[in-house]
Amino acid sequence: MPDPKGSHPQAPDEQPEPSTLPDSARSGITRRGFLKGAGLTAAGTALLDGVQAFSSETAAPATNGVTELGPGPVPVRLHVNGAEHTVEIEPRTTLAEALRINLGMTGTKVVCDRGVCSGCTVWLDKMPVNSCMTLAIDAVGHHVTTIEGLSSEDRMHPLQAAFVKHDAMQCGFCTPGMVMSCAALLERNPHPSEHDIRHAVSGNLCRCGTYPKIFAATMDVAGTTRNA
Amino acid sequence: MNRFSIADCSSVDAALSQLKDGAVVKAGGVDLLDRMKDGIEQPTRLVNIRNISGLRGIRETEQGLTIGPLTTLAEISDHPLIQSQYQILADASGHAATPHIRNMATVGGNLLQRVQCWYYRSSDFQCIRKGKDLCFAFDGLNQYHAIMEYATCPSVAPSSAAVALLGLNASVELSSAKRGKRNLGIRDLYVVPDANPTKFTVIEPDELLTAIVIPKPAPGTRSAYQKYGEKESFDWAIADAGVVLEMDGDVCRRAVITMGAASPVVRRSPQAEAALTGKSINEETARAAGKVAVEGAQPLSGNAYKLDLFPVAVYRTILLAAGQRDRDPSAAG
Amino acid sequence: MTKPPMEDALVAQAAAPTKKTVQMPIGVPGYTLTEESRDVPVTEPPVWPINKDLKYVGQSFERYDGQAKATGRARYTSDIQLPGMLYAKFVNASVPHAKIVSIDTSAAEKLPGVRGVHVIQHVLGNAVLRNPALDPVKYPVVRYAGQPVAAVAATSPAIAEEAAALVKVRYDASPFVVDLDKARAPDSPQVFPGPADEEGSAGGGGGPRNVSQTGNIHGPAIHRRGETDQGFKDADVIVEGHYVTQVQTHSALETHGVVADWKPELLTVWASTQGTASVREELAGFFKLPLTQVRVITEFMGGGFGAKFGAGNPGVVAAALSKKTGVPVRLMLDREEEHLSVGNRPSSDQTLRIGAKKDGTITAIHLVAYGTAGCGTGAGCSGPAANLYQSASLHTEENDVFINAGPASAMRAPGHPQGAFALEQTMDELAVKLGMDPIDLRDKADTHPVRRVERLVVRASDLWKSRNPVASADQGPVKRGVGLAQSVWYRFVSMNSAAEVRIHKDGSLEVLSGVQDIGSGIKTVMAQILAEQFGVPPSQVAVKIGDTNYAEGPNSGGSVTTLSLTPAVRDAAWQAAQKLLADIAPALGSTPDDMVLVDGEVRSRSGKFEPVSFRRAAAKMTTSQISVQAKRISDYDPKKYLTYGGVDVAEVEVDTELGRIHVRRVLSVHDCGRPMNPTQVISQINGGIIQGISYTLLENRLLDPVYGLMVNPDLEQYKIVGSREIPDIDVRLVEAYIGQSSTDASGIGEAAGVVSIGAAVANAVYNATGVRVRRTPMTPDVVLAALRAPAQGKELA
Amino acid sequence: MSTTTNATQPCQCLRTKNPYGATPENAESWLPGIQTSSSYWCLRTMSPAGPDDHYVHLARCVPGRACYEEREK
Repeated sequence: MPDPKGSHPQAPDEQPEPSTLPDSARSGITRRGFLKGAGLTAAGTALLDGVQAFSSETAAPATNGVTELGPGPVPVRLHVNGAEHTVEIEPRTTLAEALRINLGMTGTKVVCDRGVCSGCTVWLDKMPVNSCMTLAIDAVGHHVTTIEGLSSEDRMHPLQAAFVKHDAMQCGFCTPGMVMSCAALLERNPHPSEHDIRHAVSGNLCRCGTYPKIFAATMDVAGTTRNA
Repeated sequence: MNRFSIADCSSVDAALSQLKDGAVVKAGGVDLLDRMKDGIEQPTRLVNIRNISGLRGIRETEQGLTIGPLTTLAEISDHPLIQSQYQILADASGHAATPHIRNMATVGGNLLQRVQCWYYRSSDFQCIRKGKDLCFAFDGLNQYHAIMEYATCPSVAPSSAAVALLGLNASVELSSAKRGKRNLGIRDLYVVPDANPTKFTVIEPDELLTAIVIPKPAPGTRSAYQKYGEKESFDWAIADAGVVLEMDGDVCRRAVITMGAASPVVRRSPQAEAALTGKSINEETARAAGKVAVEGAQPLSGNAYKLDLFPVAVYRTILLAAGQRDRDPSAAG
Repeated sequence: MTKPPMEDALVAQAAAPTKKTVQMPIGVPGYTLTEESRDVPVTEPPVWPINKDLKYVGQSFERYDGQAKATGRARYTSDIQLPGMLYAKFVNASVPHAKIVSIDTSAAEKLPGVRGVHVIQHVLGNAVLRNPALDPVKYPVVRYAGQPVAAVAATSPAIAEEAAALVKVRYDASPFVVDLDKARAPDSPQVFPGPADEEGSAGGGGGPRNVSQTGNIHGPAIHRRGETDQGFKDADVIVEGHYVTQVQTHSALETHGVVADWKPELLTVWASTQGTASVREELAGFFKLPLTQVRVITEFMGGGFGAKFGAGNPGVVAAALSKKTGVPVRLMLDREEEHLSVGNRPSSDQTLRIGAKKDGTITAIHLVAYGTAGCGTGAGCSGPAANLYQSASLHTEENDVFINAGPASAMRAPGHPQGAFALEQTMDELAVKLGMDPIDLRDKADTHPVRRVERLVVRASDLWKSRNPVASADQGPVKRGVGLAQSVWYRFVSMNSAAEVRIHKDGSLEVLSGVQDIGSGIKTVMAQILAEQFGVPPSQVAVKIGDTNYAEGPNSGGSVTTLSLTPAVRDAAWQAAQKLLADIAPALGSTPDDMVLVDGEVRSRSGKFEPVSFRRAAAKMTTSQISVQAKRISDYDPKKYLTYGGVDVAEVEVDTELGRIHVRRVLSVHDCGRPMNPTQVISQINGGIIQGISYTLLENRLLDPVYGLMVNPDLEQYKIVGSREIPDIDVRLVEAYIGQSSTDASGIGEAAGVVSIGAAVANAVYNATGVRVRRTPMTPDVVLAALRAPAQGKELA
Repeated sequence: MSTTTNATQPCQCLRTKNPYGATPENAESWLPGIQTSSSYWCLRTMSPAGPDDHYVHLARCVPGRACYEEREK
């Protein structure tokens, strides 16, 4: 949960300095990067590592079992792509907003903002969820994986490579959400059928019509043939 | 979304202590955030129960199943026991909303979600369910609205879990700090808009949904749920049906037929049930039951087509439950 | 330094342009390939052979920015964050028709975090109001719910949203109309009041036609070709039908919007646009700035489909707010605004009559069409009727009907999906009446040489062969059917298409243009062209586009981009290569005409020097950079090959109990001239098919009839197909050479299935059920109503 | 092709999707688009209503309209 003791005492409107971040995150982050929203790379962490169900990093709640937050900004620790980040956010901030605005990780797209297009798909632990309908504070204590965390600086996730190989994109705006949805499917089912893939992305909207190639790319990684 | 403070609770007692002064419970938050983003609800204080571990999980008991209200739809639909013995619930949970929403949305939230009527969901329309005196659907666009039991408001019951749980004769446990616990059947959880349009459920402001209890099905029970939309990829139901059949060999000893998108509150169809009771299940009897399921229905200006759809949804789901037909590939969800 | 001989030659040519005669491949390889001669400027590069003889062009190279898109690194306008940037939000009209009495922004301005407010004021200038009752007018008349009236800029999106809600607008409401039929009635409320205009004169050509206005109707715009009266007299069979299509919204995933950074010396705008040049031109025009003082950047954009041209209200309001506040301002529309205020595909209500002789010769086509583009124009839909079967006599009347709804904007093949839905179903019906095979009928009626080949491909396909010519042949409630329809689009060329090619001394290559990649993949194609010219892999070419600092690129609409820009790119590359060879020839002891660039090497034809790698050759340049800019020249033979198109076949399953249609398979046979990158072309055609199916089966902008507000301005109740509705799509590209430019490419965005798939699906539904569905979207209520209608009989389909 | 070229210059504030394009027949001139299926807007108002509050269209934004502005030659 959000850290009520405020171990990262930034002023509410101040961006966290790189020094407040763990070493593993530093290489990918500069203050300029934050401000320009340049996007954070995975900072060399392997994001397909084992992901725990619930992190023990949750702050201890107050003794009566209630932790009071907000309505003003509160410091919150988010575990994103293998690195810890502290952000100052209001409780109403969605995970998508925290990622995109506070952390400058703009790979996650917001399209419908109502949980019906899955453009904003990220993983909470390894489960794909809509970050537009998740409050950032509800991501505390979980491992958040974003599209930026799926690849490292020099190596794409096999599915990302397959998306490129099969031209499974046009304008590219739905692509991060599609990749996160299909990659999550492969995590829990390494050999999906096309039927499985269609169902796994049945909440993801693409307006350019890249679906056939998304199916093909995912099937390619799954190592199964179209009619399997 | 408006600004709000949040009381993050780690236990039921903690949550109950916070249910005061207009505070609103947030579990998965999907429907609540939706309403807040649409500006039709602006609570200034949320009680976050999402992290109360005791409210999550599926437990088999002597009497049947107890499901924590924070159990997600995905967890329910993936559960082996539910898949084998409570197929109707696995179907309903597994075909609600989108795959990602099913990972986030809780079964409690699904039961308690508000209607999807586009007038209700728009802050531009101050309708009878928001305490005003107009319903816009009667003279407006109503193709997705109710065909029965809608004198005051023709919005339809949105919860597919409710269609399944009503079929399974489930009950819910409500807890209050002051008044303790009470148990209600699924049908009694909901307030019919004719009785009170602004109250969607009987849950009082100081109450929390703390358990869902499902009795063990009688031996020989088979069940299924199917939902039809305009789309196959995620869509709200334009017609749906839940079917529970207690079979005695080939003969149906008892049938429960439930429907969601026909009326403002989830309903059983006594006519359809009667049509099956004591009969063997085949296409003819299933179609006969489907036909009577819309008896007495009165469509609005834009939804007469539902009179055709519901009988089909009902007969096909009966056959699906009876194992005489595959799941319809064009069913939604 | 003495000038190298080639440069002399180029200078001489520029002074006195001359033509050369070249032989070009013409027709479809494997079917009709031949050669024709063309007189072309002598500066044009050598004629390319057909694709199979090229190394890079015509091959499916990986999308240039595929990795950036797959990894989330691609930065779109909505991702731009600048230091101190404010977030702006529109205040939109909540009523469909009104005069604004007052706008009170004081409460919004007081909200902490709010830095600027902009109210959209009426611009009167020299104008005299047509309706004096509106005088004095401080604010524009509200003509649709959702029309922007003001905007606020604040330090966070949440504050901007709160502030927008605090702006109080008082309206003097006017009667309104949101229904096409009601708007046509004489007593309807008027969307644009004032005196009616003079009667229109028939016929086209020679100037803006004087189309009349009566009430809410702008029209008819009449177009005639030959004598339809005689044509119908000559006909053995006449079929007539009434067709209705709905309003569709573009629903691009990235909404409209900009980030504007107004500095005294330069206005920089990141825009989600299909035309960097159009945004610059409009901002400069609106703010009366020289073009040099406006820079527009579109590195990535999340879809447009025709709606994203010009600065629009988001552009000018964000720029005004940035000017006012002194800091950058981001103004991205929300999903609701995207549905309401930035365009849509107009509806149509068409009565179409076709006459034909027994042998299938079409004698006459008569179309009367009404449609609404909201409070704008553009609902015409006669394109297919006028251009698919050109030997028939023709009479079309098109009428725009104003209603109080957001204005239309161009949407993927404007007018054509609507028109083809009626025309190609009527042709199908005609085939039934004549007892002809639908392909035989079109072979008789359609003379287009490439569609003729496309029909051969269809005829030979398993899908078409699987079609049962007897309609409604299947027993049981789920019936299968197969149907086809044809499409047409036009060869528009944007002459404002230029590119610069740079060769650097380190051997690296760069191509630059202001053009934007809207997802069609022009970046990749540009790299392929340089690769073909210089003999290096496309991955070694740097492509820099989407910035008005570069040579002006075409606005990407109407399928103009590839066919307009690629010749400029090729010409620039060719000329740069000639400059390079001329520059390094002395160092290699050779002459330019002895030298060739191939397989990453510079070689001597006569063996004057050993092959040298491109990199080492470039190192011999006498300057650090060679740069050539070229612009599009006119088509080589602009009188020829004005249209192109395709044939689409759909296989459907109709669940006759539920009224649900599922499209199982699609065969899509299309012409885009020389396919530059077949994989990317196929992606676009997949997209056209899928968007067309979505339009045909689901999408519908729904306006409440009593209050005039859209009830489904989201992506939940505004229904777009998803993964489970996607058919198996088999795309066959028909390589068609027409000898028009140095690349001989055509476009594909519009012709790509979106025009014809609706009618193909409808014809397949007829083949399945024996019933015609003449209305979109074909939702269960519509399909069931058609199935319940008095029996139409089971005929040969 | 059902495009129409124009003899009289429309107002310089009239805009449509492709005012900067050209057809093969008329390569260098201002292209009004396919008139009946083109949506028009006014540069001054960024809307389909001109400054005089009447709709903008190739057939309307012609000399004689009060807000007409001649295109610079």
